Amino acid sequence: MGPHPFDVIDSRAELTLAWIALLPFLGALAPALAIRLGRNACALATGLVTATALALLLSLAPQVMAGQVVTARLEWFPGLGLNLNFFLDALGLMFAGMILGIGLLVIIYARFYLAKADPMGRFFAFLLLFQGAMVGIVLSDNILLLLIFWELTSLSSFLLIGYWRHLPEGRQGARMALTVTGLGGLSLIAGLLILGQIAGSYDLSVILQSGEAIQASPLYLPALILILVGCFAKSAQFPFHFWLPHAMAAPTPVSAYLHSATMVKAGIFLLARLWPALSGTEAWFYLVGGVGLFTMVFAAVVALFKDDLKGLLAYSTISHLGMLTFLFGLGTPAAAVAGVFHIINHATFKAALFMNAGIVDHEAGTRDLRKLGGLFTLMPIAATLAVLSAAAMAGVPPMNGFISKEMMLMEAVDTTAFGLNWLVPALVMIGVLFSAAYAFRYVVGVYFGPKRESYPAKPHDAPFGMWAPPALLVILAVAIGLAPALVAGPLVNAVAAVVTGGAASEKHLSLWHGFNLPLVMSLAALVGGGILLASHRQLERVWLALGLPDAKRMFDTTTLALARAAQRFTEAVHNGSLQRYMFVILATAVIIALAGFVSADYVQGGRPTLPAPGAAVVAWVLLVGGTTAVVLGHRHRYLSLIFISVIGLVVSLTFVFLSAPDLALTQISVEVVTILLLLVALNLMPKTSPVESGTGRRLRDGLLATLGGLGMAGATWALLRREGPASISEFHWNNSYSGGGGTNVVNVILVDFRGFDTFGEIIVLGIAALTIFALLDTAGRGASGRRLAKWTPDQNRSPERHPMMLVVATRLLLPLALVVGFYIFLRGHNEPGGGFIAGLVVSVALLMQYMASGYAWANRRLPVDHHGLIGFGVMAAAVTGLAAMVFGVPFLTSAYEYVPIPLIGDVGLSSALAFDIGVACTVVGVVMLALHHLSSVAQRAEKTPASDEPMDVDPSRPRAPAPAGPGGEGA
Amino acid sequence: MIEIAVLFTISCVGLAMALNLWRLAKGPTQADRILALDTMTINAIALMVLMQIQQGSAVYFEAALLLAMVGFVGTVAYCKFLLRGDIIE
Amino acid sequence: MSIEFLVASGVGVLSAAGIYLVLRARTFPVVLGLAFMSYAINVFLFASGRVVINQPPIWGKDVAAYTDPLPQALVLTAIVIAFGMTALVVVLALRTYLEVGTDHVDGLMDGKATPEAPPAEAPTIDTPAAISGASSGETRP
Amino acid sequence: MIKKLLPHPALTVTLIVVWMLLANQITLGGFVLGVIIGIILPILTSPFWPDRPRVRFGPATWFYLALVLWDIVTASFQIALIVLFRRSKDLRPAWLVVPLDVRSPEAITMLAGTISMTPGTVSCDVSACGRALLVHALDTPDPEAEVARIKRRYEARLKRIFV
Amino acid sequence: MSHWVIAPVLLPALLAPILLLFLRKRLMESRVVSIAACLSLLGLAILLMVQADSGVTAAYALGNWQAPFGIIMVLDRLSALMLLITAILALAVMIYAVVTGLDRKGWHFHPLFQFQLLGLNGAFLTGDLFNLFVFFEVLLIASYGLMLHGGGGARLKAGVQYVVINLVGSTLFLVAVGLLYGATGTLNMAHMAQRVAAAPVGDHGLILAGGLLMTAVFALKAAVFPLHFWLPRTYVSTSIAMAALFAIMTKVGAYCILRFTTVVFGDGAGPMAWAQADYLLPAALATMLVGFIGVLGARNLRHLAAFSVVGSMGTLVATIAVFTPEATAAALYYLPHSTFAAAALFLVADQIARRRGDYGDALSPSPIFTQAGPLSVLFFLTAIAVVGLPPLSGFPGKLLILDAVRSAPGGWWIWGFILGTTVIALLGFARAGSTLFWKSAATPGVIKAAAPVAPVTAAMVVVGLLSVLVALTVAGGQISVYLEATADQIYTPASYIAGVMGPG
Amino acid sequence: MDAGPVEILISAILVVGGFFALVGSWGLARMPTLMTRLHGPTKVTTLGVGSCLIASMIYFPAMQGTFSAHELLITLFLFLTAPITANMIAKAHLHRQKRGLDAEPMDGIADSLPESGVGTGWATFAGRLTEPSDPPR
Ligand code: NA
Ligand code: NA
Repeated sequence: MGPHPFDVIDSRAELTLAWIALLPFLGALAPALAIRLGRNACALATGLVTATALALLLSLAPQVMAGQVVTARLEWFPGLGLNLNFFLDALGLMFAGMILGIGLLVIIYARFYLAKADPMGRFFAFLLLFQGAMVGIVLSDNILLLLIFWELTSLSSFLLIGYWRHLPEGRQGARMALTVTGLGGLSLIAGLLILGQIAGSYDLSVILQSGEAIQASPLYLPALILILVGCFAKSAQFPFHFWLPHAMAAPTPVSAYLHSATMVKAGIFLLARLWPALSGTEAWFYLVGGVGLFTMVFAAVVALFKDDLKGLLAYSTISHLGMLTFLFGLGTPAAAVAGVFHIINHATFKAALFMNAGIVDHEAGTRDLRKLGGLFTLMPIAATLAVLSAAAMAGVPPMNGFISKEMMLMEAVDTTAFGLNWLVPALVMIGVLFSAAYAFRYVVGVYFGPKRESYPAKPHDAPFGMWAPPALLVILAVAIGLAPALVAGPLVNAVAAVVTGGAASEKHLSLWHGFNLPLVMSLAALVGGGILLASHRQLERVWLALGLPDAKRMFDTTTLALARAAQRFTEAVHNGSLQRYMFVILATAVIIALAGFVSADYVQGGRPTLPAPGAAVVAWVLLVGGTTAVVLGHRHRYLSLIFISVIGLVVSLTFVFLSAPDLALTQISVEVVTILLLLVALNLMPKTSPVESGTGRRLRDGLLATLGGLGMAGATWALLRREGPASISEFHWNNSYSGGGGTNVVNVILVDFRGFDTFGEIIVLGIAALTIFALLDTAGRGASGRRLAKWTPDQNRSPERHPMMLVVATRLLLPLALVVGFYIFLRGHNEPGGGFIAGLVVSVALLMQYMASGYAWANRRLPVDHHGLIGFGVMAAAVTGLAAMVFGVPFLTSAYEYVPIPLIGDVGLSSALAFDIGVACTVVGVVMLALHHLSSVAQRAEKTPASDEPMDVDPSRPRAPAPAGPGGEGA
Repeated sequence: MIEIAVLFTISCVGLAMALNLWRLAKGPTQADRILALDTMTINAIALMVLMQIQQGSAVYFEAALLLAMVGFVGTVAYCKFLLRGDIIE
Repeated sequence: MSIEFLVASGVGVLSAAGIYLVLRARTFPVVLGLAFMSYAINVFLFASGRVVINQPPIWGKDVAAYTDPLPQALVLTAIVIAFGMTALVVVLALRTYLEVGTDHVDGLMDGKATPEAPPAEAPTIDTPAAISGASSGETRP
Repeated sequence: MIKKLLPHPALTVTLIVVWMLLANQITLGGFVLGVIIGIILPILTSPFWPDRPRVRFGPATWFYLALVLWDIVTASFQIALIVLFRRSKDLRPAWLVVPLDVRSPEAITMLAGTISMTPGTVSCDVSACGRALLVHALDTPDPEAEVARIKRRYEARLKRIFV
Repeated sequence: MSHWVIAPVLLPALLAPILLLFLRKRLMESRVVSIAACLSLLGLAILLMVQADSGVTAAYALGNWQAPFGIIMVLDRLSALMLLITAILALAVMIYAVVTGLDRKGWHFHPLFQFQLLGLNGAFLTGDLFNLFVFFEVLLIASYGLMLHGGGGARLKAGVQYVVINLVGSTLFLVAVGLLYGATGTLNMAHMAQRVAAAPVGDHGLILAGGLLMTAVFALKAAVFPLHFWLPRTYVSTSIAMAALFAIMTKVGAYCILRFTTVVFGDGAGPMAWAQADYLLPAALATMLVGFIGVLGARNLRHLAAFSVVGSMGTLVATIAVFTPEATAAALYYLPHSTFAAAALFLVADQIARRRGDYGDALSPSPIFTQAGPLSVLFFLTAIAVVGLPPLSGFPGKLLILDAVRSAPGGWWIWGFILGTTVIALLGFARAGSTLFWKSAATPGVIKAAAPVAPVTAAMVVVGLLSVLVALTVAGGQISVYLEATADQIYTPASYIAGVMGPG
Repeated sequence: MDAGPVEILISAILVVGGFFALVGSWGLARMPTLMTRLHGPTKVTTLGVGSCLIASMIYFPAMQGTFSAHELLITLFLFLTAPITANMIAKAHLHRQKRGLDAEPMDGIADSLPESGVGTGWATFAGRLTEPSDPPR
């Protein structure tokens, strides 16, 4: 037998199984759609879905009961080992049957329970989603798949608990349930993944066969603990139990379904499912058995003091889940059988009791025991059902609860823990005592005693639809009690065989086991329970005096504290301070780079140094001096700009000195345009910066700056002192003329070898211009517009806008500068120069006009659409590149030819030239657009009409009376 | 001989630039600073030309030419800022 | 003193100034800091091709030695991009100043008040809470 | 037609010369390109230079330029001497007001430029009506004489160039 | 050489100027062209994906200059995958922007959007480190424009921070490039790998400093702690639809970390191999924590979404930082998932905020708003996806990661952090959802000043994104096969190097 | 080392140029007021640079055999712009002194600046002429 011990029986069974798993999910749409046809149709559709699934399940029952396993497999994530593998064995059959069967009853019940105002379609859709998830859990043969369904039950139960959105208890309960079960789910994920790792497969069928390997693994204990946390959280075991009572804010059908019969049993199911692989160790015994036992006793005690019917039932459920956990924790096959049997029993009587509580709530208008009592005569049917199901819960013979309790006691008395043979039986005794007591309290408190004068509502028996489902369950409980071997025997035995991996021998279930210690204990519990109930009032006083911590408040306090802490932490860390962010980022960069440097070997290179001439030292002094001046005087912004120019100058000189003429040209021309931009912006901004950083911060920043500066200096030094491997630029040098048609290798690299960079670079410029435009175009509106309207110059100004001598000079300079620009453009391919610099030179030439003669005057004479220029530039570059593709060579492949033109001679025409035109156009467009819009913002601030005259003083001009000097204050 | 002359001149210009820096830092008026910067730019042009003579290579003229042009524009802009605030109006 | 030392220390000084200035609280010095970083990085990138004197990257049949042209091309691209970015950031700083009325990098008035910082109150765990936080341009008319 | 094609003939010539200087070599091709530039650029830039003054290119012009060049050289020596050897407190700086007879902005600019480049004087401002020039003299014992010298030596000659 | 490789860059490069030149003032035409462009990019991405699935690394030599001398665009499974993710997201966001009229809120939305795509696609395709810088700048500057689109004080303030931080990032990028070029003499990543492998030991210090700094820059884009600071305020302050588009921006960083490290600092790098992992893993774990704590402490939906992006980046980068094929395959599954989930979350948040009028997206109860029901479903599904719960792709995504990293060094840490932060995220989302939808149902009053919104189409975009997640889940097996092949290709850098540099 | 006449010429021009450049900046550094400082750079420095350019213009054809005329252009440019620069700086200075900003009383701008004597103030303080002082020609 391969890794999968279960053979596929037949394809029809496989298909049926797949349909069972799928149907509730697909069916979830049915109520959502059918609600348009009315509430009955909605319920009917839902019921039909569930009934169909149940029928399909039952059709497979005979095979399964015969010991066969039905499987269905579909690959999903084969690489991960997450596949849609389903299998149906007796355990699955029992649970699936319970889920679908009780589901059907709950649907019927809910049809009558839900009020007209409640959106029923949503309710049933959620319910079916839940049902599907639950069925998925019990049918999964893949633990990853199981995890998916597991989490889905948490999610769908979240929706169901919070179904009544207007109730704060519902919201809180839902969130609490989701949090706790979600937490457990994640723990389970970890545990199951580890389990899969140990077993080498995520398929349950494989895992179940690897029990020995699993228990021998060092990872067994962590896996076990993680899995148990998942199971305990889901099955409301201490200390994760507290969510369950608060989940009772859900509509009662949900409580009956999820919180007694099905979802809370998922943890128990998994304990049972993994029993063969995990149980039998000491850790298992103490962890599972211990937690189960404690939960059972503790919850039973609490249940007695709950006045809310559903609260009482919730703690009772916790207690019974504890009992189940305890049974599986004992690790003996007999205990496992008892556990399996009690699962069925508990489902029958507890679901019935929840429905009963719902009926009481529905009809009497309250679930508070202190306001109830004496309803027996008013609601005889409900009372009868309650008496019977409570009897089962208390373990009164001949109800089914009695039998499973006997079996449990039988196992308990044989159990020794911590070397003490009385400890477990004694604790169990307390548990059953209180179980009996709260069961009695439920019945007596609601139905017996004196009739009250008034109830919140006028109680009478519920409609048939509401009492029939619990009645059916009660009948089942009675039938099992009377003829356990007949009604439940085969199923229990089959399931037990699966759970114990065949270790459990066929066990004959019977009501009467003879007169023995467990029977004595059981009877004593019933009597004691009666006594406890009788002395309830006194006990309650003691209980209240104990003042046990309120789990809800603890949870709320914790989550609120967590959320507050999260908020405080987040806002303390992300305080919005760029200075902090920048410091952290820069410090990280410096540290990371240094860490990289010191963590690998470094050998100082042997490249000889070049002696520095005096002029270089002077330049260095200028650089350091200028930099120091800016750093020290950065608060005075205008001065800083002047000093920045010194640095730009030195950098340009450096490039000249170090044989980089193109860089020098670019640096020089970019510098001035940048300064112009900064000056235009500075006009509208504060001229000084206030002192804001304390000495500490300045010291800190200075330290980082020093460290970063040293790092950069060190890196530069290290690079300059080594030869390094041959650069790829050798190729560029050798092929510049022959392959790129130019002798200025830098330019050929720019427009040819790495023309794509340049293409991207002009796009960056273009986008910058677009963004600048978008920013400035709206500057006249809103807060900014108001601020501009109120703006007054913050410095004294001369009234003269356009000095005559300047205007005259720039008129002469314009054509000269344009010639220079054209020249620089043309020679770029062979000598220093090129499109970018040419574009800047032309821009500067034009800007001179703008500065001298005024923005409006100059702009009228240069009606160029800057957007168009940018768009054209980018397009021209792109089209040049594309042209190559027409000839089947890659984008941007260049071509050049020396074309003889009459009179002019051989002219080198290169496609790179066309590309460079694109570059130049973009540059001009960008610079002009940016300054154009910046200056128009300034004009808006000035609020004076633009001057029509290019110069203020012009003695040759026929003078017309003109308005007073703009915005100026005459001397 | 030319080498020595060039070296001498470079030293003179370098010294001149250092003096410019001194004036730039000292001020006291803004106009002084602009003037110092402008002078420094012109000295830088001289330095570039001298470097070319020293290196015997004529590829740096455009840099000098451009520096002359933008130096002027920059100085005008700085002055205009003092005069009007708005340099392009 | 070697040229290498001058270049390396120059890069260091420029970088340090850049780092110090971008850590200031007003947009204008931050822009200056970015400019310094740009200078530093341009020289540094250029230096990654080593430094040579009087060997311009102009190809000629008889020219054997040259300055590494590739870093120069990279620096050119970097200068151009930095230019576009500087223009943008200057305009953005101005525009923000006009809109917000302060040129503090965090948009703080006088470096003190926190017009945008959320009020210090508990998060909403089923307790009513004030509306806080920024709102997008579209949702507010 | 000619005027349209050659709005600024002097400029055209200048541009051709500048182009040739830039191109660094005298070739026919370069010259043709220079001519093309010299024709196209003035047309393109003519909107930026309206009301162009008429300039007479004659011996007077050339003489004036030579004179100025000579003055610049001598001025530089004068200033150098002052800078090097005159104590600050012995300086006799003065403000001069030069009343102007020339009217065209170009001529005034030319005059002001000349004044700035020549011994001991820097032109600082014009009057709002453009009829007087404010000049600063570094060291002058007799401001009146200095003004007269300026008017005689430069303005008178300029008046003949700008007609 | 197939020209298709360059098409994802060229198409937006041509359309953007056309939109700018001819359609600047024509909204309808712009929209048609833009959406058509997004559709074409989607088609192209699929075509390239099919092409890449042959397993051959295709190189496109721009300007016909062969590697390493010219710039090379490289198409392999990984880059094709990134192109596809970008195209899908772009289409969704573009449609959303059009139906909500976001493109009318300011200038140049459509050209900027195309430029943004150009930058993204270029970054995913290029095989050259400096060209990557250029494309980074393109995508960043376009993102500045888009981030600021629509204006407003808060956006501008946040914009200043975003721009300044990224400018510093760009500077650091160049420092790293300079170090690497200076030490290896090349810019082509494949060639650099060869040079690094052959580098003398004495060069290692510089190479590693450059390599780590480079990675730090990528980590800055990927919003890895402590370099993530720029993200929350940026995403909170921009228009929500743009925040949705920016879900891909962080992935660029993650992609670059993966690409750069595996090619240049892979096994061939000798003692320097995988040095990145030592720093990335703890940083990524901290990122997860900071991100999801932010989710829990969020005051409004956008904070929630922004911090969930940070958290998911932590998850993603932690997985990448394991640097094994299995883990990378898992990361590559989680990558599109987290991208689309985050985008969907932002878009849902937008629709909720619009309908809540003055209440905006604050996580405080408001009176019930229109379409709260359908929106609650969308929110619930999106939350499930982001938190990583079944049945959407986040769950298998996390399972894949947990399964893949377990045997790696530090794997248990990743386990702990992923599981732990999932709880935190779960708490945060449960809180948010119940406040927005359940509590609002119980709050009296009426909403004032609700912004107009196209209900059906806008919601359909979210539905579309969720369908992609469903498809990721349903077809997870087949997708995983592609991703495993992708991871194998990534961890066979020899194939990349041979594809770029030619055989031998 | 024998030096030909051309070399001597070049060297001499260079030395003169260096001298002027230094003196110009020295003047800038030592003169007492801005107006007096303005003279050095405007004339002397410009001439110093001009000398270097001329030296270069002789050097390249004579020593390197390459013709270079750019120097002439640069010189032209400098001579064209220097007076304008001086004018603008002077105007800025006048303006600021008259307004009492970074006051330097030795220049006498605040109190003893002469009137233009033609009926209008200086342009820096008066701006555009508001009224015609004589009928248009
Ligand atoms: Na060039
Ligand atoms: Na090419």
